[in-house]
Amino acid sequence: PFEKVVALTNPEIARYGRQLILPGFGIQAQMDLRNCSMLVVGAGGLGASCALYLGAAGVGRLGIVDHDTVDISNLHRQVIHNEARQGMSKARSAALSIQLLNPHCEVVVHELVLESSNAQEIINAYDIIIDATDNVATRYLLNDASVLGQKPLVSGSALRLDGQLTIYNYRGGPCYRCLFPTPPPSETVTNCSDGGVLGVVPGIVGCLQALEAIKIATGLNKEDPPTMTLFSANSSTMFRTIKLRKRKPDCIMCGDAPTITKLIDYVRFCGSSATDK
Amino acid sequence: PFEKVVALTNPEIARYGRQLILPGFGIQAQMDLRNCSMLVVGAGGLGASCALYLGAAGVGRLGIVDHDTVDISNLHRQVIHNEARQGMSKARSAALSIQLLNPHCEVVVHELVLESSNAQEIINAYDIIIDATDNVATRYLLNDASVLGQKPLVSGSALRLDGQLTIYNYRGGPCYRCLFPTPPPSETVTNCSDGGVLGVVPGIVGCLQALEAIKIATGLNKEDPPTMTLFSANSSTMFRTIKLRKRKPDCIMCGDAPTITKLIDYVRFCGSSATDK
Amino acid sequence: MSQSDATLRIELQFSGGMELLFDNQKTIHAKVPAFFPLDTSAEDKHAATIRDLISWTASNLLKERPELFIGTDGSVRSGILVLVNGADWELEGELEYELEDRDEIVFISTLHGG
Amino acid sequence: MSQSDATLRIELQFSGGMELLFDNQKTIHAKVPAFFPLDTSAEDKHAATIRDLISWTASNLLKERPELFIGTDGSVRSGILVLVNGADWELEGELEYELEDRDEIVFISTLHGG
Ligand SMILES: [Zn+2]
Ligand SMILES: [Zn+2]
Repeated sequence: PFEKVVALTNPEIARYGRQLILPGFGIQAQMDLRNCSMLVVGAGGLGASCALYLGAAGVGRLGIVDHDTVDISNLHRQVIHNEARQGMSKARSAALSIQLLNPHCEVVVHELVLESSNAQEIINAYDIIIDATDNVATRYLLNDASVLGQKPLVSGSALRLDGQLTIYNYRGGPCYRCLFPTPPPSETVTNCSDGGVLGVVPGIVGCLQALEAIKIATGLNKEDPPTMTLFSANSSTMFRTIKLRKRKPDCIMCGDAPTITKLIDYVRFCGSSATDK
Repeated sequence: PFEKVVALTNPEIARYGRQLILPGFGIQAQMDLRNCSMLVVGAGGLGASCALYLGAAGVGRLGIVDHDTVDISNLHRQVIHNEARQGMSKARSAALSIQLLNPHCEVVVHELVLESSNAQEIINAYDIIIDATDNVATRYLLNDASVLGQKPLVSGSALRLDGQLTIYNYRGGPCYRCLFPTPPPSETVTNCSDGGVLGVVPGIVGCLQALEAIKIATGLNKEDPPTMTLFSANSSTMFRTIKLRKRKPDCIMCGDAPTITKLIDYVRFCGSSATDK
Repeated sequence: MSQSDATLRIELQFSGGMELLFDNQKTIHAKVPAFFPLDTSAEDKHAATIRDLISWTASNLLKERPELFIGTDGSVRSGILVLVNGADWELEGELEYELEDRDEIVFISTLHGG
Repeated sequence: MSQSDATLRIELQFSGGMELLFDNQKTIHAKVPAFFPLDTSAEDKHAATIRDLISWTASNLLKERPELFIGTDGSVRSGILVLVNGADWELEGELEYELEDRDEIVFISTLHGG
């Protein structure tokens, strides 16, 4: 079990000094981070920057889920790994980098494919869930498990020159199914391996996911309505924030009378699996 | 001297595959990066993410300027360093991390304080200059040297929960002095050591600096008018893009009849030095 | 001006890959008929809605593969989010929203990569 | 309504640390006099400009240390950028820009940290 503390140690105070003197953050927010556990699902392009900055910031326990191993073609964007770690489990490589940066962060390695049989138990053990995955099936799985486990879900995605960021299942906002009740036709789904991606694009989205998770943990975003942030690297206005619907009372997952009450078969539901690449 | 190439090697093709298949990027843009040299001034909060993503992306030569050494209180935001490197030169630590990630990137370490006596020669040796510094005097110095050397300057800054991003001296846009002819009163200037900063904020701005430098090197931003991007981590609309003035014909630095034709004494001009912390 | 000539100036935007279906255009300034159905003999004309805009866009602007844009029920296919003047269309009435002159309508394909 | 009562609704925003001088408010919806100078006996009133807004803001809204907001020439101090409806004020006439009802004026302190 994750043990909470009532005070920071002196080494922690030295390390986090620039956040401790930050107006509107300070010792209380730093304690909130220390006593928070977060799960980063995916140690790829999004997870790389997200997990590095969460580990550095002072999150008490950080879980990393990835079943894949480091490949040379990952390294243009997955800066948490390095060349010597080719073939190593991405979850372990990410954990190693975080430990070198900040040994105060307890990193839990989940070297597995997240699926209906194991997801709920893992998700229930964390306070905030971060969707840094690369496929539709896992996105629905994470949504449903987060709704069932009553966890906020910080969802990021990136492809080519574009990125998207949303917090689902949080403070009366929508879940993923409120926006997208049915999965997209599989021929419309492109991953970074097939569509390509400029490396720094998931880097930017992953940093923003880390920020949103920190804001949830510390209450910095108390008053915000549900939004989606759109990023487009080749537009002259790169970012756009759009106002989203609230939770839909008739959503089959998070609505007033949900018909889904446990995890389903997401591979069948989406017509594609989590390990299609 | 920096040697340009006419083709990528097979290991480079394997590494940058996701960018090579990217529509609107591809082999030509990857070659442009390979044949470009960039100078990142500052290996702190901004330089950490900026240099990591530029090194990963395939920039041929990357210079890193920093005179400082790694301190434990840097590590909540300067994720390119790590705990074992306390006391090591930040420029060397950054170079080490980039080499572990991508040995194809030639990293040049400039372990020094950039000042009037050495800046022009260093800047003239690079194609694109990135201002990732933390003080007013160096910002004016970099501006003036970039104008004199006719180099685009990708300027980022971060403090507390806010960040700012602008490209100066580029395609008819303004230089720093067009916007700010005189330095701010020194009592209004706060650095991250005194004002505090949430670690991921410079992480986000540094990633955006890397992106802008990549866009300049590859021509992705050909049509963009001059803008400044404002970031505010605790606003519900986090990003705002504003339209900037063009180059001012009466600017004493980049105008039609400039009165500054070589670097001046920036410590005296700004009333503060580059090594004040 | 008769009903059949009236048009609305609509700024259509495409993002998240949608633009690839529209000849890589991220923005199209379109003149959209103000009343539907277009058949001039139709007696029961109604003011243009987003439902009409979707089929009009598919017929007049789409360059390829309509099944990647339209769904089975006259709406967009699953996985496309529509924005009306910067807000989720669900806040504006979804398919039944009546277009106004100078509206900005955005079609975003959701991304799943990481 | 007489000239001396007329006001303009101006949305003032503060960022980059400027808000610290205004009681940590990032946005203030202000009713700004439409004509200056304020002295009711003045014969030579002119429509409110940004120059007037700066001194009015300093007198009426600023909570502390005016020297961190105003410069020596009636403008803002060095290192503050002013935006008029989202654009650099230099594009709009700088100090001489005449305010309009519902304008949004932003004061940004430039940041130097990294
Ligand atoms: Zn729902
Ligand atoms: Zn200039």
